[in-house]
Amino acid sequence: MSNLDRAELRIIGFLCNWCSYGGADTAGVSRFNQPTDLRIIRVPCTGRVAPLFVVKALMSGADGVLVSGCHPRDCHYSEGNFYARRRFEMLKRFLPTLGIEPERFEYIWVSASEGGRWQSSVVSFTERIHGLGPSPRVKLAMYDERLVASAL
Amino acid sequence: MSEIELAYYPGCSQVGTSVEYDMSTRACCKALGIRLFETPDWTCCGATPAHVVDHALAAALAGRNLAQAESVGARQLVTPCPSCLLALRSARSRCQNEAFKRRVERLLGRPMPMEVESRSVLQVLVEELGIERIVSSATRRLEGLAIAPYYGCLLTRPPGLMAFEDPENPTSMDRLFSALGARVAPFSLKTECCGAALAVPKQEAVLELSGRILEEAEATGAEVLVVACPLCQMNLDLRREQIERRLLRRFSIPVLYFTQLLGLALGLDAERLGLGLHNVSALPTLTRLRQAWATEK
Amino acid sequence: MQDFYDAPAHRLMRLVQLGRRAEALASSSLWLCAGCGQCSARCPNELDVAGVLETLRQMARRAGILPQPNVEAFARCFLNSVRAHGRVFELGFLLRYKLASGRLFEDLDLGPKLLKLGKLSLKPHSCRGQAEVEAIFQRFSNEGAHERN
Amino acid sequence: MRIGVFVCHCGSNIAGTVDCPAVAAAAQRLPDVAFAQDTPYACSEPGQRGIIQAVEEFGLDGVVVASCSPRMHEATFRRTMERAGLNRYMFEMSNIREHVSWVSKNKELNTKKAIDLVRIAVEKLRYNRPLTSKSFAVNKRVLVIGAGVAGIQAALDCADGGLDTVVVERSQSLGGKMAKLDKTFPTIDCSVCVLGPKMVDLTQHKNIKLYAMSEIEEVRGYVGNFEVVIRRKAAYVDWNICNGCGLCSAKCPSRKSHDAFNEGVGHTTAISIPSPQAIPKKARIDPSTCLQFTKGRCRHCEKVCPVKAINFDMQDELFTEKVGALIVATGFDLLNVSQFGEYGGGRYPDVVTSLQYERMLSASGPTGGHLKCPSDGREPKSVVFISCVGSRDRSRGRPYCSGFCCMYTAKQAILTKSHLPQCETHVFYMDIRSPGKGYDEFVRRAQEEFRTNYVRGRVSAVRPKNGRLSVRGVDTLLGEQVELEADLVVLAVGAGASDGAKELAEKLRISYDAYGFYMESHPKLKPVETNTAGVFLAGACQGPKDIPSSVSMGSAAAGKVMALFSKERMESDPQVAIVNPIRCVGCLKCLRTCPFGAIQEIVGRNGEPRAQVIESICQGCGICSVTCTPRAIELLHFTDNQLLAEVNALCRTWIEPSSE
Repeated sequence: MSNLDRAELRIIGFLCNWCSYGGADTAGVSRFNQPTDLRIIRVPCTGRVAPLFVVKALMSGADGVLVSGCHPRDCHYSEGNFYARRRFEMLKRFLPTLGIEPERFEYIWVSASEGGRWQSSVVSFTERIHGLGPSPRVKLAMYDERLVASAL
Repeated sequence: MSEIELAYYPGCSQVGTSVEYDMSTRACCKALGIRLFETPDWTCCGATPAHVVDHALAAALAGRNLAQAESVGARQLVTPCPSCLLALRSARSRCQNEAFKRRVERLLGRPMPMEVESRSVLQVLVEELGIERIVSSATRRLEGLAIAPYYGCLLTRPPGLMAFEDPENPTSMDRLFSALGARVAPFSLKTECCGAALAVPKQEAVLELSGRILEEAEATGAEVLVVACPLCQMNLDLRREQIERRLLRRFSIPVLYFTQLLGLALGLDAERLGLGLHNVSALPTLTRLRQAWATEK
Repeated sequence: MQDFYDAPAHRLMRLVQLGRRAEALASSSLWLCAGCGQCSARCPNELDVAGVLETLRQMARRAGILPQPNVEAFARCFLNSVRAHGRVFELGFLLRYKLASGRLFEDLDLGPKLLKLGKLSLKPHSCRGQAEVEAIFQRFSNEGAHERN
Repeated sequence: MRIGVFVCHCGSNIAGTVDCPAVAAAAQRLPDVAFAQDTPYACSEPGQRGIIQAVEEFGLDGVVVASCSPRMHEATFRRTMERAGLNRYMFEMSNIREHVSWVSKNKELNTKKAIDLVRIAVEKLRYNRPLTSKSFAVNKRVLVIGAGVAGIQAALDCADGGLDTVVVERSQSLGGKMAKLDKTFPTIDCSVCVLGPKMVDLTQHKNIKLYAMSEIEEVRGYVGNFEVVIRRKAAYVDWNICNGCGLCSAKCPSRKSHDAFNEGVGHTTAISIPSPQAIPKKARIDPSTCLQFTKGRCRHCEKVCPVKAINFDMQDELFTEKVGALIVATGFDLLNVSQFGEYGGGRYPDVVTSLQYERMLSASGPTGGHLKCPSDGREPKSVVFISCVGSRDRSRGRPYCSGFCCMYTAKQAILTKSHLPQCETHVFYMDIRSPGKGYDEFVRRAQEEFRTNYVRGRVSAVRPKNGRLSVRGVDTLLGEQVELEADLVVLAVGAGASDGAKELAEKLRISYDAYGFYMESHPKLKPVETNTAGVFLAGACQGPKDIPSSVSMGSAAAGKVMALFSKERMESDPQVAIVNPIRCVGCLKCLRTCPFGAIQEIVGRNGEPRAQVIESICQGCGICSVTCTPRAIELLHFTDNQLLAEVNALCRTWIEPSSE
């Protein structure tokens, strides 16, 4: 991992408490080395992640947003990740309208046992964002946040 | 029913020591409505010796033939020889690595065709046509003929590369010939090695391994050993007397290519199938079959 | 084939793990592997044993370590024949191999049989692709020359 | 607000790769932070005392601890908060160990990351509000799924503890895998003699209700108040009447049924009782082979049944049980043997699985305990055991050790010798795994006293040869290939999750690993809990286990249930959704999306429809909150404002330096 010789980028992760947050813990317990760019925010379920949060992050200067939850059919709340999947698919199509490259956003499924999978997901997503480079500086005033919120 | 068209790569053996494999393959395909057009100006695939020297050299020698097939618009290449098949498939698979591919292309002097898929004749017959259709084209039954199907090492291995059948227990020939009326002996050395190309430099090893296969085949009561590989056929048939001298015993079982036996069921002439071209003649065994067909009529 | 090996496959894997290069490359087992791939298919650790042996064989050849010179000679004669004719000329390369290996009297029984069956052609198959094959070999030896410089 | 921040070193676990004093110093400058300090071990008694003292001394009303994962110690620190007289939801945790110090060695970047994580915790905490739990009544009944030895133990312990216990078993008889074993290691006790009395106790216990031949159809509700729908499959025999006399089976003309109890060694009749020791000892009809079902004529059993228990029109029945907790003890299954073509698994009759071999050794088995080759009934002169068949095998996607195979293989070798002293026994092994009381001594006995030839190496192929089997392999200690002749080959097939384990997990909303084994809540400290409150694990459903471990885990799960039920009422998690009735427009999208039915429709002040959350049912997922267009539903403790505060905290630090 070559994070020594390059500037960190700004990546936010929304992880569900039951599977992916545990998966990231498992990766830690197993000492699976990862790039340091990612900052994790804990949520109960990917179904709690409003597309607004993702847009807000990307428009406020984040270079990438990664959402991770339980595998389909394995949601702690039965079907939260199904709702999430539908919302995020829509969101991906909507991002270009806001002038945001859709590649800056990704959602994945990682279970609490999959430390290795979490590591490789972090590595590849971080690589992807470094490939895209820092996001173009957005003039926040250009957007009316409430307008965006209501569109979502 | 539309004809199946495939580029055909015979491989060097098929114009030399195993000419009957080539003859019977062409005859069967024709009878089954598969049009084979020969890859123009094909050359040696590099075989095992190229792999002794260098992987990129091997891939370039094999890749040239893929490129030749592609130049006439082929997407599918079929070869009777498992050794050639391995060379062709592993060339393409190794070229998934970009650096390796660039080196191969430098040697080859042209782009490596990544879209041309190669398969064995056996695989095309059972997967593309299907056993049912083959049986419906048959004009004769191989009723009662006891056969031991011998697949050899390379038709199914390495499993990830060949992607054909259960590597431990392939059954395509078993299924094909039992559907055609033959009695398939429970032959347990289906995928053991015959010694392959070591026959020349390390003869004694090959004689031991091939001898074991003959022993087992005869022990199962099979009348014919059916093979799909020119190297296997040569070791088991042409080296028969050498094996007998080494193991101090005699074997009588003839070794036929599966296409020869299939050809008989399709009603093709023994001559077109090269049935007289073996060291250990299969004719006595086949005479019995022929008599059975005669009495039927 | 393991009956003929001087070192079993698992010992060779261990030598590779320990980096004991000279011992691994000197093993004649490398040259007696027929490449059937059973070891790779069986290995519970998913080692491509046959692939490792193949690579070791190439390394040994480059280093000039040839404990089974006949196997190497066989490969060399075979490829020379391919280089000269585009396809392998069976009779020609076997004769050359016999001269190279000195095993003049082996397999003498096979020739007459093949001739009788009309399977051994006395002259090479001509093939227009030969020039291209020759070019591949040429570029390959140039590559080697660059490496040496 | 006055916030205190505590940055834990966790010895060198965190401090080794994070500059903890620098993190504390940076925290000191964050808004509302009145106190910040680094501490060697925040979770230790002095560490917690330090937090309480700081709360008192500096008048703190919120605390952030930057240490390990909240999945590890959030509960610990919430208790500390209460001891300090604060509401336990006025607390946030930054995970700077699992997510920072353990996944990168770059101290500079780690420190920067840790500061960011503390920053977002502080920003979130500024929006936290004290929350109080409500309490609800607990239904003190427990349901045990699976009646193998782990489930039996769990059920008996719960029932002895006075709990009303429901046991659901998928197969016709209790006992699971242990009931199929002939003897057990390392004592060579008769397996069913040990287990049988427990099985009897279970059926006769006044607190236990048993559903055999039944499966879980649906699970609703939550800890303390589950509702479980059970499907009892039609046996076509009225078990209230059947007396287990076995006349039906003796007269049944269809003798081609798969004998599940005997692992397919031999066949059984279409109407059958699995074994003489079966409990409950009741007959059932296999409709796939019964002539009455397949051909429409027979009814022999109906004629001979002395108590008229046969009922061809029987249907599956559904039952609902209300319980407060569940114990999952669904065990394991052997991997499918036919995938091991190199050993001829499923292809050659004299190649058998270890469990089939147990049945062949057992006096109650199909051969009456006489060791015979299935192919022709001859006595074997040589038996070869192959261990690690599908265990520790990455090429089969099974890298794990099944744990008990080394031991039962040694046991089977010993039993073979006691059945047939002249029979040769050989074991091919990779390593011998025998950690356990008396275990390694037992393996030694197999080798020395019972003269079993242990060969260290793998087998490459098993094939028929001259009417026997030839086993070719390598002896890695000799460095030679070996070829042995055998009459029987016994494959120590690895353990996989029980059939249907994943589907059941999805019904229970518990996690499973890549192989279908259920995930415990914490590998060290919560081995029988799951991530779903009120659902506990026992036995090999969590991973391969031998009998003593399964029994211990059964008792442990029962203990957990009893501790849970020791209170009359349970506290609910206050992290629930609430509806702001002023914003709610009554579209009721939330009602349709809630997976738990926790939202009901009420009538607003002017007769208009409004949504309302039933707090005791809400599980706090927050799906409704995102669904709500007018943003009238908030999930407490994870409100939009709290989550956006975290996002903003991160983005602000990124934007501000460059905008100067």
